[in-house]
Amino acid sequence: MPERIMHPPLESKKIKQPKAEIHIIKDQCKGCGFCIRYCPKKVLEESQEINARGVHPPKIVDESKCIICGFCTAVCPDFAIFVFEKPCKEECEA
Amino acid sequence: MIKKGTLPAGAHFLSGDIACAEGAIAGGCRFFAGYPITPATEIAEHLSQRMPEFGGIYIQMEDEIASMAAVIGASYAGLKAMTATSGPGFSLMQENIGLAAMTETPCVIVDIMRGGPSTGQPTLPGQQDVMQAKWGSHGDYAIIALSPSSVQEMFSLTIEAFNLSETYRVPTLLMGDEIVAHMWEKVVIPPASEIRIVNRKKPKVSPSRYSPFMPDDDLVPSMACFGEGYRFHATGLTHDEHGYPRTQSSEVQSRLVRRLCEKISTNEDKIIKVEGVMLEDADVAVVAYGIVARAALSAVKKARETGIKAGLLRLITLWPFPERIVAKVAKEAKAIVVPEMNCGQMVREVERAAKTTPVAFLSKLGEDPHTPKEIFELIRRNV
Amino acid sequence: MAKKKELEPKCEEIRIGVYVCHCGLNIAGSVDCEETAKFAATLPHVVLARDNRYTCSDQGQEQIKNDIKEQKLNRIVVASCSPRLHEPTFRKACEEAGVNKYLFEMANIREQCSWVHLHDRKAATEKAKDLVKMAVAKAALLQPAEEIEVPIIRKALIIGGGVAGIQAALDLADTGYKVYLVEKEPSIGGMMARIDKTFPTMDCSICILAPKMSDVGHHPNIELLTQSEVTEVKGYIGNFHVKILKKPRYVTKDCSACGECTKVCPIIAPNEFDVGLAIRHAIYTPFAQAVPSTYTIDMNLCLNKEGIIVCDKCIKACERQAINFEMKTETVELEVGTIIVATGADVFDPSTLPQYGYGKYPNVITSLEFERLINAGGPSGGHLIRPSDMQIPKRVAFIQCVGSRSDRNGRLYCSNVCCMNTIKDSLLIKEHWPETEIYVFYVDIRAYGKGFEDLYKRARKEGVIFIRGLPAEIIEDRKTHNLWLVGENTLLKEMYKINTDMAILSIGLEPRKDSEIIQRLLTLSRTQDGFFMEAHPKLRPVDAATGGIFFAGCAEAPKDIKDSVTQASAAAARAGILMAKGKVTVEAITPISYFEKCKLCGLCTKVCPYNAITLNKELKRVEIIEAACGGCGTCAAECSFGALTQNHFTDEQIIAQIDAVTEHDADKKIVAFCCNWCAYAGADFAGVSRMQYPPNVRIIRTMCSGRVATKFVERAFARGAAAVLVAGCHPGDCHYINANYHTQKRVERLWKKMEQSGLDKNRLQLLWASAAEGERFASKILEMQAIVDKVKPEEIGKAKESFEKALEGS
Amino acid sequence: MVQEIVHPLSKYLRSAMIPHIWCSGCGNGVVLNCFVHALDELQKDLDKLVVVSGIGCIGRTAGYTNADSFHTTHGRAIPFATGVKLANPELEVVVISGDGDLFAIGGNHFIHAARRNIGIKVICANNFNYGMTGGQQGPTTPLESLTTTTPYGNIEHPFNLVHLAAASGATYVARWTTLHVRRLTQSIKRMLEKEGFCFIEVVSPCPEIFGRNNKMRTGLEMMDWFKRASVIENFSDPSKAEINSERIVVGEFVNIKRVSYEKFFHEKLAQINEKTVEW
Repeated sequence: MPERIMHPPLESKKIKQPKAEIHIIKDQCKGCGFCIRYCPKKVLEESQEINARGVHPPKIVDESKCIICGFCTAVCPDFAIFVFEKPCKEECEA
Repeated sequence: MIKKGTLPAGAHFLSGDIACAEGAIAGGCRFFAGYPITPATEIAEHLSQRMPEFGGIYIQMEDEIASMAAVIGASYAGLKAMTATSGPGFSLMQENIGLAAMTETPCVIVDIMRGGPSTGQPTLPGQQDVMQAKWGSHGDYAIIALSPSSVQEMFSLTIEAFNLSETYRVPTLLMGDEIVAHMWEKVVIPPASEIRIVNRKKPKVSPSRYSPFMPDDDLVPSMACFGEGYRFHATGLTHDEHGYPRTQSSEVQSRLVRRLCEKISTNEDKIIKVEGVMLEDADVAVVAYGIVARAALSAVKKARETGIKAGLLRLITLWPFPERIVAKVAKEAKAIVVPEMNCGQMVREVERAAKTTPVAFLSKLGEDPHTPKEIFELIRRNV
Repeated sequence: MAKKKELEPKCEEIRIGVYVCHCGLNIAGSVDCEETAKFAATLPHVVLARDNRYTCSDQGQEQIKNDIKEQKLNRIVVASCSPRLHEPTFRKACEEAGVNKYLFEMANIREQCSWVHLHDRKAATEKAKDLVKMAVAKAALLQPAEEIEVPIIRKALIIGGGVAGIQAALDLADTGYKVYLVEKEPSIGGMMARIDKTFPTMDCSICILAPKMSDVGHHPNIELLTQSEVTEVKGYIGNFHVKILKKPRYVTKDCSACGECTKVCPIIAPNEFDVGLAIRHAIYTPFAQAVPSTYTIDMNLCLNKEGIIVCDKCIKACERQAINFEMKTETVELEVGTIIVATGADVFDPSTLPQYGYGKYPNVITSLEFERLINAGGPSGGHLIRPSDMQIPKRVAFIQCVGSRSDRNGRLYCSNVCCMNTIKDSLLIKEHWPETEIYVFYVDIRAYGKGFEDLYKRARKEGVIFIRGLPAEIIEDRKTHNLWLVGENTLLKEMYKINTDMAILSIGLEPRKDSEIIQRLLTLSRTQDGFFMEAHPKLRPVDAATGGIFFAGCAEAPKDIKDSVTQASAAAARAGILMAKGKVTVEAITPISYFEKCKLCGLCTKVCPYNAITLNKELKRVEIIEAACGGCGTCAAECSFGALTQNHFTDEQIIAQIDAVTEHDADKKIVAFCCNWCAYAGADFAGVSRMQYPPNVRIIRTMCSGRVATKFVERAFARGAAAVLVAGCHPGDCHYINANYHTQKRVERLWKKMEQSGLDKNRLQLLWASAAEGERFASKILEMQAIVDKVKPEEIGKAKESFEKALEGS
Repeated sequence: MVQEIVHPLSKYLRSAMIPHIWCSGCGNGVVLNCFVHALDELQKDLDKLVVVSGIGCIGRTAGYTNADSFHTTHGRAIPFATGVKLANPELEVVVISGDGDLFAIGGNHFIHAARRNIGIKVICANNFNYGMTGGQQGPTTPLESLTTTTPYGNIEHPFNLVHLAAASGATYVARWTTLHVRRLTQSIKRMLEKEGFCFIEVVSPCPEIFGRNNKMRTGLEMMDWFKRASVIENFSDPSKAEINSERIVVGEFVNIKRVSYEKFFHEKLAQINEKTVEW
């Protein structure tokens, strides 16, 4: 449709996306960086700390940006990261 | 109409290969994987017809390597499995025979010996693989090897081979030769009820507490099969009792390899079978196995007629070598005579066991096996 | 294609009959028709000249027929209105009397003479004589011709799936023709699907549209191509080859529209269908009644845009396994006989008018946003709430003509639907919330249609307050977000300052931004306001100038639903007529080749816009595909060896016209070459609008300005013409794709030449004027008159010398 | 907090053996991950699953999956699996191994298992070289690639594995890269639902060995190559499914119905029982 959109959606305040709960098993990470590179929302970045295997595991930049697509879980060769959906309150319905 | 089911009890006229195949069925074998090769082919042919009648599997693989691998797989899946071959194929199987030994896989390998080395003499008999049977695969391990000298034994020892392999979780070899394999003669099949069948011992613990390679007192671990819910791992790598690879641990390596050998040596008495004829007062003892033992027997009888105190020790179990028995015979006899269809293989073991007692060796290659006369001459010369 | 009959050239004596029409007083009012007729009688080959009141009337036509029989006439010239109007009429008459229609010629002494020189009877009459003389001169050289027939593919393409496209598609499909309906959006339905109620009957818009939409979806004769755009159109009437780019939906037909995928899709975006007042997901269907109902994935939003499936929530949610990210954009190629353009209109963007604060103040919305708010299926479930606090407003203002009827604030024209739409909207509010105060600020209320006035009256009765005079500005109260509307009530001649909770801008309609693309693809023309131009505003209102193409709905001009549907059915009927005929005749204005003169330079093959000419190296000749030929004549103009000329517009004929013009007083005259579709039509339009301009111009009609060979211009100068005008369609609007680029090249070449030979190049003018730009044409003539007045005799002489070569061969 | 919650897939893995031995950036872990994802999505009964592998890095997979598993000698995974499948057709038998193991030393077994249409499922992680032994040239090494045994560039033409599988009679053939985790998982699910011999090739990064020798030092660089070069062409002609620096043709190439060896065999058994009588 051609017309320009000037008003925010009416429900915009009501819209609640499910909240993510990202778990990183730091010492299992080998630092390949797949999860960081391919996260569609750029939720992760390389941390400064050095883990038991001598690499920089990822750290969470902004958990609220995560949309729980689960790609990090799926692409991690080391089963070192996984995401849950936070059990959410009744009103959080997108 | 094809007849099915086990052969009825009583006398049958069979060839060695067919008797072996029937023995396998009677012994509970339900999986055969092989590859055509003279002079063992008839075993495969016969089983390709008979196995399905018992719901068993016959499959011809792309080569002997695959055949041996499939046999191990089938055994882990819970079936009694066997393959049959001859020299060249036996060589190809060695790597996986090693795997079977390492993973303690119950299975039977029939090697119908022919003239070697390499392609050699496919249609003539030989006894040139007996050392390969013991040492064929790399590394230290133990197997059991039996040597039939009649069609009857091709039947009975095949059953025996399965029983042993199931008892000790070890690959067991039936070292026949071209003659016993192709020879037709009378075989008496006992009633099924009288045939002794041994099955591998099953774990008594729950899957969570099960360790696939944790030995019992007899040094043999109980064996779960795939699909029974034990979810265990097995590998050709050096592994601990859980079956997990331990490639860096010398302790695990020596513990494992020693046990693999000792589970056979410590059970020798239960395993080893020989036949002694007129040994009590024998001055000259003939030690022979396979088809040669039959010529040796008539030679011994002829010697006795001529007044020579001769006796015969027929080795039914080649491996583990009946060392103590041979030693005992050697102690009482003045001389030992060993005829073999090779350049001298088992004779080395005999010499080792005979210690001071002189051992005479008669080698025969190609053509027909030793005649009674030839062996008699040897006995006479060694009185 | 029907074989062209060989016609042996008529070598018998040429007998021309001339008829000068009075057209009541339309012509006779400022042209002495009798004198003109008398003059005509003196011209060579003219055996008979009459003047009569209405030559186009039945008597007029009968007269011609009888004369043909009795006087053995074999050429007919009628001096009356524009050939664009009545040429077909007279041609028919000639045929009926046994004279080949290509032996007929017209002199346009109404649109291009009497109407534009209303107050100079003498000059007008002189001009009329000249025009007749030109026509007679050409007529003497006319040759009979047979038109070839081209079969018509009995399939139609409809561009645009709004209510107009839907109606046209259903009509044609029900008639039994195969229809391809192409729609840009994921669903058909267009603007009507977004409106709540329709005026004046107050039907629920989607309720009456949805059944038609699903009919389209299920019709065996309709192939629906959504998310698709036309990218290429080749060919000609009856035989169009169309390429369509079909974007992938990423959801297969197995989709049951259960909506599970949408629930799990993590991406949220404003739903364009609701003008962003509601949200949608990356995988979505724009609205509940969408056709096709198959969902679609917006790849610009989807996380998997880079070809790697990052998020597979929808795939997992889809029981039917209908989601397929491997779908690719495909090009669909179609062969169709007719095309209906139903591309609709855009709405005006009021954020360009700062005084109303749209986009700045939350409670200023557009009438389109209002439709979504008041719609039960809309984002607020049919509750009119103001965005700032979601409260139901107590006082609502409608502001009319936002973007319409003002050159300063948008468009000059009236958008036609806004008045009634506002009246309808005000009544909807009253229906739900009778207490609401409603103000309508207007310029004029236009309630011209059936049942419109009643609705207007009802609104007034319901207490809607109509105030004449638009607010000068809207001021927002920062705290309450209420709005102050300030302006002058032009009826009471007093200022007003009214406080409301909400203001609704009644936005106008404007041409779609992508109109230019469609225009280029189909070689259409557009009126000044940017909507597509019909072939004739009265008599061919749904035909495009290009054969086989028709208009429906707002693409042609702003209209309401009723008019759109009416026009759609009309367009369908027009297309149906063509396809029912099954064949179309191609005007015999194709090129003829004189092989003996051809030097095989291949220039003609390069300039032909239709690739209708090919060079056959073996046979050492050019070959002409007449069915593909558009008839612009550019090839003939480009051929410098005279090996090519154009039927019915031969070099001889045009030169005869030039010579006729320049025989007397050449040094006072402007010889104008005008293309049939734009410049000549523009000149007609000037006449229709009675624009007055100097009478010294003589127009020679060619189908395309591309036909105007340099030698024509040179000859005009060589014969002492004061000035020459070459006029055609605007670049890009050429009726023959791009033929007029060659016009420009030629004129530029001539200018150079004139400069080199020290001539004033201003004496040769080039004009781009559309059929709607009569004004532009008139003022150009005025401008050139000044040049004509200034040009000195010696300059004329100089031109004669430097171009005398052009006189050879006559 | 974090450590207490266990990975949702941990029940499919032998916790005692994780973390695995594979290098950082190696694709084997991704293959294992996709495999167990597929098991999870299908809710496969682990008691009826047998995972078999041969020798090579990926050969460790058998040990990492929490099912019956066997780690055979080099190249012999398929014949071993054949024995298992025929002995107990109830079992789901999956072979997960490498390109060298399956197609060099084990090549003969592969084509024959496919020809017989034994109902085993084969996943091959193709890393273009022999990783575990230090990066020697193998049956899939691209022309001109550098390996420790092709220091001047490989002059042997590589196998096109999907073409080979299709030509040998596999009923399901697909190729994906370790970046196509969703499609790969989907493919594994399809494969596990099918009858007969199935094959999936997974183009997998080996940054430490193959990558190091070919200017792709990290897993990310190799994954970027996959992303750049991959084109999905489902059911296109597998003989044209090339793999080179510009183009990696991936997709499902074959998905046909063909009666499996074991099914055929049991049909035969029924006939035999009719034709024969007891002694």
